[in-house]
Amino acid sequence: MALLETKDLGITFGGLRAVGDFSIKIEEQELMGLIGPNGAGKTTVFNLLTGVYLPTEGVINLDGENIVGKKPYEIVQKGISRTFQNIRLFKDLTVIDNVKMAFHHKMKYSAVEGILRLPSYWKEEKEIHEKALELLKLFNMDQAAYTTAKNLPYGQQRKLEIARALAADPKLLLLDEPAAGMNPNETKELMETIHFIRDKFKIAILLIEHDMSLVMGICEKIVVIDYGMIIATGTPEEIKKNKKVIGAYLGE
Amino acid sequence: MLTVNGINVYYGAIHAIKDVSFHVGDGEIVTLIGANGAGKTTILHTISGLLRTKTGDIKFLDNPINKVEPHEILKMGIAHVPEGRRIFSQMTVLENLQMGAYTRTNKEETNNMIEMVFEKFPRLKERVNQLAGTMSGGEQQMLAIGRALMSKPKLLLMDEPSMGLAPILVQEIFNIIQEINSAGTTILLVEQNANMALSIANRAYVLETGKVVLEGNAKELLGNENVRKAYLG
Amino acid sequence: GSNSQNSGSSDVIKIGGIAPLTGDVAVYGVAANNGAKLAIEEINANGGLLGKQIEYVAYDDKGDPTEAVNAYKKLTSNDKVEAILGAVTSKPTMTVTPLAAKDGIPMITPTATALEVTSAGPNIFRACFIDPYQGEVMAKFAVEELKAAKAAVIYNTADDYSVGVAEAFRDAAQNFGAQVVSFEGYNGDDKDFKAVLTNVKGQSPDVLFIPDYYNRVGLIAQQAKEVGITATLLGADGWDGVIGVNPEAVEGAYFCNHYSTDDTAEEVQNFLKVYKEKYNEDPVSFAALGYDAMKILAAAIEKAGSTDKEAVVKALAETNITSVTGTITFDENRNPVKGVAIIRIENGSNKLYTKMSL
Amino acid sequence: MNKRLKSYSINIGAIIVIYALLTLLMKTGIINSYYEVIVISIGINIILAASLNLATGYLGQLALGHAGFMAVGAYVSAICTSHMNLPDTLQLIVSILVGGIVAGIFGILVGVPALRLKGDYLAIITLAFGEIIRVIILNLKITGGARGLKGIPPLTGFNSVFWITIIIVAIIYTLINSRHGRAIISIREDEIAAESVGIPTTYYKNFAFSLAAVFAGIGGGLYAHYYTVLDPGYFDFMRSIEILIIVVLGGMGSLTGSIVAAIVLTIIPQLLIDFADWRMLIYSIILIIMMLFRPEGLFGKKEFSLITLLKGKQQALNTAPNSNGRSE
Amino acid sequence: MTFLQQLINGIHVGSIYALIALGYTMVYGIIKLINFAHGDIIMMGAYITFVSLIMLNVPAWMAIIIAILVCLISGILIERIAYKPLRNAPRISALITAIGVSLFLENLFFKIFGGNPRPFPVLINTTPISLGSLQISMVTLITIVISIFLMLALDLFVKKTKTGKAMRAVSEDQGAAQLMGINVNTTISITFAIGSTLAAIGGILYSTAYPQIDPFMGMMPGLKAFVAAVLGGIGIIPGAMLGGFIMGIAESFTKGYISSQLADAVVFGILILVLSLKPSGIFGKNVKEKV
Ligand SMILES: Nc1ncnc2c1ncn2[C@@H]1O[C@H](COP(=O)(O)OP(=O)(O)OP(=O)(O)O)[C@@H](O)[C@H]1O
Ligand SMILES: Nc1ncnc2c1ncn2[C@@H]1O[C@H](COP(=O)(O)OP(=O)(O)OP(=O)(O)O)[C@@H](O)[C@H]1O
Ligand SMILES: [Mg+2]
Ligand SMILES: [Mg+2]
Repeated sequence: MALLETKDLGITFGGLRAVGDFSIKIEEQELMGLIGPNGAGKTTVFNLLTGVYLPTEGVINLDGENIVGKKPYEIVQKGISRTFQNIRLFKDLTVIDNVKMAFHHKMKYSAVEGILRLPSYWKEEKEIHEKALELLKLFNMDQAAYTTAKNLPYGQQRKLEIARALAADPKLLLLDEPAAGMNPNETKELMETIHFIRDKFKIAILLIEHDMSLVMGICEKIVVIDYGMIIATGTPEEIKKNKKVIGAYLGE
Repeated sequence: MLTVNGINVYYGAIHAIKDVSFHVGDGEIVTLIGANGAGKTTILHTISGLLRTKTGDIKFLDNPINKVEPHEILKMGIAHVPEGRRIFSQMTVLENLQMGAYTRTNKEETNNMIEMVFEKFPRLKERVNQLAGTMSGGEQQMLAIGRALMSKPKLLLMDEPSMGLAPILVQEIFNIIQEINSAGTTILLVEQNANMALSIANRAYVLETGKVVLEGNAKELLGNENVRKAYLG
Repeated sequence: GSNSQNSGSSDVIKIGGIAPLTGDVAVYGVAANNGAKLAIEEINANGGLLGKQIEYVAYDDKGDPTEAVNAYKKLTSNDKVEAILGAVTSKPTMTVTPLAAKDGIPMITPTATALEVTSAGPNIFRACFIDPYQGEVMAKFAVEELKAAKAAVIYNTADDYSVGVAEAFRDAAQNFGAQVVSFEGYNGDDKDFKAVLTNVKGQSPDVLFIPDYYNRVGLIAQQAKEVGITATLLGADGWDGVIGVNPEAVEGAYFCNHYSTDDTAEEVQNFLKVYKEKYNEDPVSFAALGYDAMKILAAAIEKAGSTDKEAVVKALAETNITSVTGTITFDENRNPVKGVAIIRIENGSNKLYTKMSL
Repeated sequence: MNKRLKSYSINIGAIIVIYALLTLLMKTGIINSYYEVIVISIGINIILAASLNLATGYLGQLALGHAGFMAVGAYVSAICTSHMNLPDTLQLIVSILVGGIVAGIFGILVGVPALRLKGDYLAIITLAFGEIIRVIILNLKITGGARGLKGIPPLTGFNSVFWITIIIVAIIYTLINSRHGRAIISIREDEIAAESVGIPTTYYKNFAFSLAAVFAGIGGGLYAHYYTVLDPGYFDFMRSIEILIIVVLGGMGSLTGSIVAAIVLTIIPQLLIDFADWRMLIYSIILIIMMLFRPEGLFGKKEFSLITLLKGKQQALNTAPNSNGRSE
Repeated sequence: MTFLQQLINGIHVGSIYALIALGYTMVYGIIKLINFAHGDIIMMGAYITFVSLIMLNVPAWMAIIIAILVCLISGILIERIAYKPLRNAPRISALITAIGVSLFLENLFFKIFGGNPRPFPVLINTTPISLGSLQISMVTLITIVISIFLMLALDLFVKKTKTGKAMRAVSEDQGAAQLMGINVNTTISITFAIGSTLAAIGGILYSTAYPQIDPFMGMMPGLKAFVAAVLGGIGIIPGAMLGGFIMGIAESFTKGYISSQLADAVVFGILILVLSLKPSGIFGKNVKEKV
């Protein structure tokens, strides 16, 4: 069974059918790309998968369970986490606190235990503190653990957002234009990081990106949409040659 | 046309721009490249008056502008496509374009400009009455550029216009930039996509942590080994 | 108070005041305070009390019970006053009375009319009538003098003074044989009473009783005219001052008061004159009561011959003086026994119509 | 472990020293009964401000109806006392707890519809609820209507106010520095991002909001049993504003800020009392000037910490949601 | 008949709320500040008219113009002194200074004129027009007509004129607005000027209807008008108008048919109901943030 399967997923805004007949399958540990022209509906797909928008049609099965209608936080707890096209960090909190937020649903101690500072509080807090530092280390950000998030350079903010999404312990990670605003060198570094994450955490990744060097460089499979509809699916090699994709998206 | 001479800019205690000098000649495309946080956006904001210099001066057409209010600077002929687009999300596409022509009094001319923008970006014409905030990232970027063109600037500042655009559009945006330029508008371009930027620019400045570290002919820099390593991948 | 000094010397007698000097009931507090200050000036000018000058320290309570406690404690702990004059409105007064009862300090409120005010302890007195008394007197007046068969009452639900007087009037009017056709409340911070008045008009009463303070009464009377009410308007002591606000609207109305300005008694005329000279405005009943309360207190201290608490309280209980609001003695509940003046508003001024008691 | 112990002992030590000092000063009469009233008002204001800070500073929801919850707590606890007859201290504790719980129930009733709204809409709907609560109190028999309640036994004293204030502030502090507090703060920072990392935002919004109502109710209970008279007019919109001013002036999201601001703003009007009718004019000018000079409040989002102060570090100010003691 | 009478009463109060709400909405629209001092501008308008008429003995039209000018200038000054320095501060700080300004104005007038209410001179002949047993006063008619006229004018102004559009642009993004060549300071000043003018007119009409003025008179109508603005959808001009009328009529009917004490509760209850069903008010656009 595929990790995630959508069937005829769609949403209409007013009269505009932003996404329609959207059916894909993502296998465990798969690295898939979602590309398409601006306004094609890529971010909208992410918003549907994470429960931000309620689809007007279709099903989303995660591990065989339909998650349509679930709240965003419930979907995170079920194993899909994401980053945003426009970075949404907790800007005024420290880097490490940003990461700790995402451990929330994995922790157990109750409000009363927290207030009374029972051993369970100390134990779990210590654990997640170490875990958060470890995670930051993977991204080479442990030095900046106590900097306020908004003071980070843009590229680091993107990385922090990925780290935070990972901390939620997903099975499927959705990345919305992770390389936007990065120069080619930084993009290269990011590619390595994404690969590394997939292998280390053994998770599937679905990413949206307009930087073809990144998409073609790391995705095993690519889905192309235009006007909300899938126009092509295939390996990077196939997509590169697809006439429709070239006409609508890649250009000459 | 624009001369920036030894400016220093601070965010509170943070010294973001250190003694930066450069100039942009009439009819040129000049590009600023540099890593994240190098200070490119800060420089553009300073030119258009949203930020103030501590020391140094900026001259536009031989008039000092570093003490002039931003709205006056626009009237002098500098338009700005800001980073992150900053379109008016509660207004429609059309209203956004009209705002771009705020200082203009001639209605007909405004309408002509709007037609011209629609020609360049047909997607905007399709969505003329959509609230700008609900448009996709790329659509918003087109709107931001279109809006800046509405004031018919002499100098156009562009902050990462290709960010988040589909490859086919990136190509197109760069074509449009060249078009705008050959129609007589001088352009100061900030880009992460250094390859593209250098290939259409006349000259370029490389910025590192608030300082100009390299400058020269764009084509030469494109061939420069250090630049290749650091910015072109 | 603006006139407090940090002298612990014993050549002055310190008297404390609590009154709303700021906030939305400041009008009443300032008037009462002015009256008290005027009395003190007179006493001091005539050689003071027991050969000493009176020093008056007044603090603002904003009409807020919490602030009244602060003021009380400051007066008793920091300023160590010998007696207290205040507070002005009922609720702050009742917050302070249990404390005063415990301390046994002589206390007289010029204007707090709520029934329970003086029940806190034998050292608490007041210079004004109590709410029920006024309501009953006006009911008697309406039925017996004006021969009213149908009475309507509207009152301010947010103000216990208004509620208390209104309820007493309603009950008494029924006892005297009138029919109360309408008994409706309105909100304290309203400016528009037309809705209520429109309903009252529908009942075509002979008299409309409005026990509230003059500033609101001005508005209500105006709007009563606008909706076409022709009933005779009646009011209570809170009305004193209404002719300064909206004389036309209340022309021909009656209200009860502690005194009448056309009383020819020397005390009254002198008070009117001096007050006007000093404050450049006509005194309202709050000012008169503030003045009288101070006079009562001073007389008691004089009589006691010292500022000893118990002696002063005892002297207060035996009060018998004649001042602006009449000849005052206290009953066993330490409420004043004095006549009520019924005032009629004629040609924009207050005319003594009759004197009444139950 | 050692560090933890040390920090606890320093804080507890400081509290005991303050308590002993205040008690001593009262016994010797240096703090006379006037100053004692001020100390008690400060305590009650701290409770109200700290609880509002939970809703407004930490949760980030501007609430303008806090006085409504205080009123519920005050009336309910006063009525409770009049229907029971326990030993004084126990009676007080039971009454204010009942008051607090009922206020908390009102918090949920108000929170469920109100917290679906954002920003100023939330502010205005809480204002509306606050006013409705007041109108209801004004129209009930059991609350005495416009006449209010009188003769409530004076059970509140310095000891009860002191210790309850300490307990409430400590609860809020430890809560904020736990995963639940982080969840509350995440909502302030970015609600959408909070949901996207798995935080049930609706639950935490209601949780924080009704807990704030519980504490406000307890504050109200203490108030009722100190002043012994309740006046519905007291719990109006301006009272909510007064509490909000304390929170903002102290710094939204700073408990120590709320404490300091409660002290300052309780004392200033008392100092101004000698200026009679100039008093409010001066107060308003002070308020404007303070905000113009410190728009983020006295403490911003920082906490003042004794430990760092004692260690003589330069930064005695410690970022709040950070349980592990380091700061930027 | 009572019904119609109550309705007319409601529309009268409602149109005053609406007029005041317009000013609130405009100021809120542009700097997202609940301008608590707005209610006190009403009071100022009334007092200045009073002073000009009684103490300076000028004719009524001149008194009104003086009042409007004084309020307009005060509005601009208040923004410059108390709000402008806080433009980049947390919004709630500006809210607190607004409260400070409100307290300041109230107590300033208290200090100058005392707390005693003053009779407001008759500006409009108050003999009511009778239609059967129905009474409509001139004041009511004039108030309604002026309010509706001003609302329409204002709506056109904001929608059609450049300055109006500039206001909307400034309200969204001051930086971007500057890049369009908009003078942000001027635009904000114009907004305050308009808002204060409306408040001054509102104050005069209010005092004509309830001819008694005191330093705290602005608080209640200010609060109610703000609620009206929110009810209709804050920032939206016809919304403020509709909200004002709904509040006025609801108030009048509750007082007339249920109970005066409950009028506030009903009004606020309607607000809660509307916001529960439509979180951004009746005319409010329910814009979800796009992520
Ligand atoms: N809430 C909404 N209301 C109305 N239209 C919307 C809404 N959200 C998205 N849209 C429209 O749906 C279409 C798809 O938007 P989406 O953001 O998914 O594009 P995208 O593929 O992510 O584009 P880009 O690459 O530019 O980010 C766009 O035309 C957009 O205007
Ligand atoms: N509002 C601000 N407050 C404080 N520091 C800032 C602010 N904005 C930018 N900075 C800092 O100033 C420096 C220059 O930032 P700037 O945004 O100009 O860089 P940039 O070259 O445009 O980067 P990017 O490629 O990420 O857009 C950075 O170190 C940044 O952290
Ligand atoms: Mg997108
Ligand atoms: Mg930049």
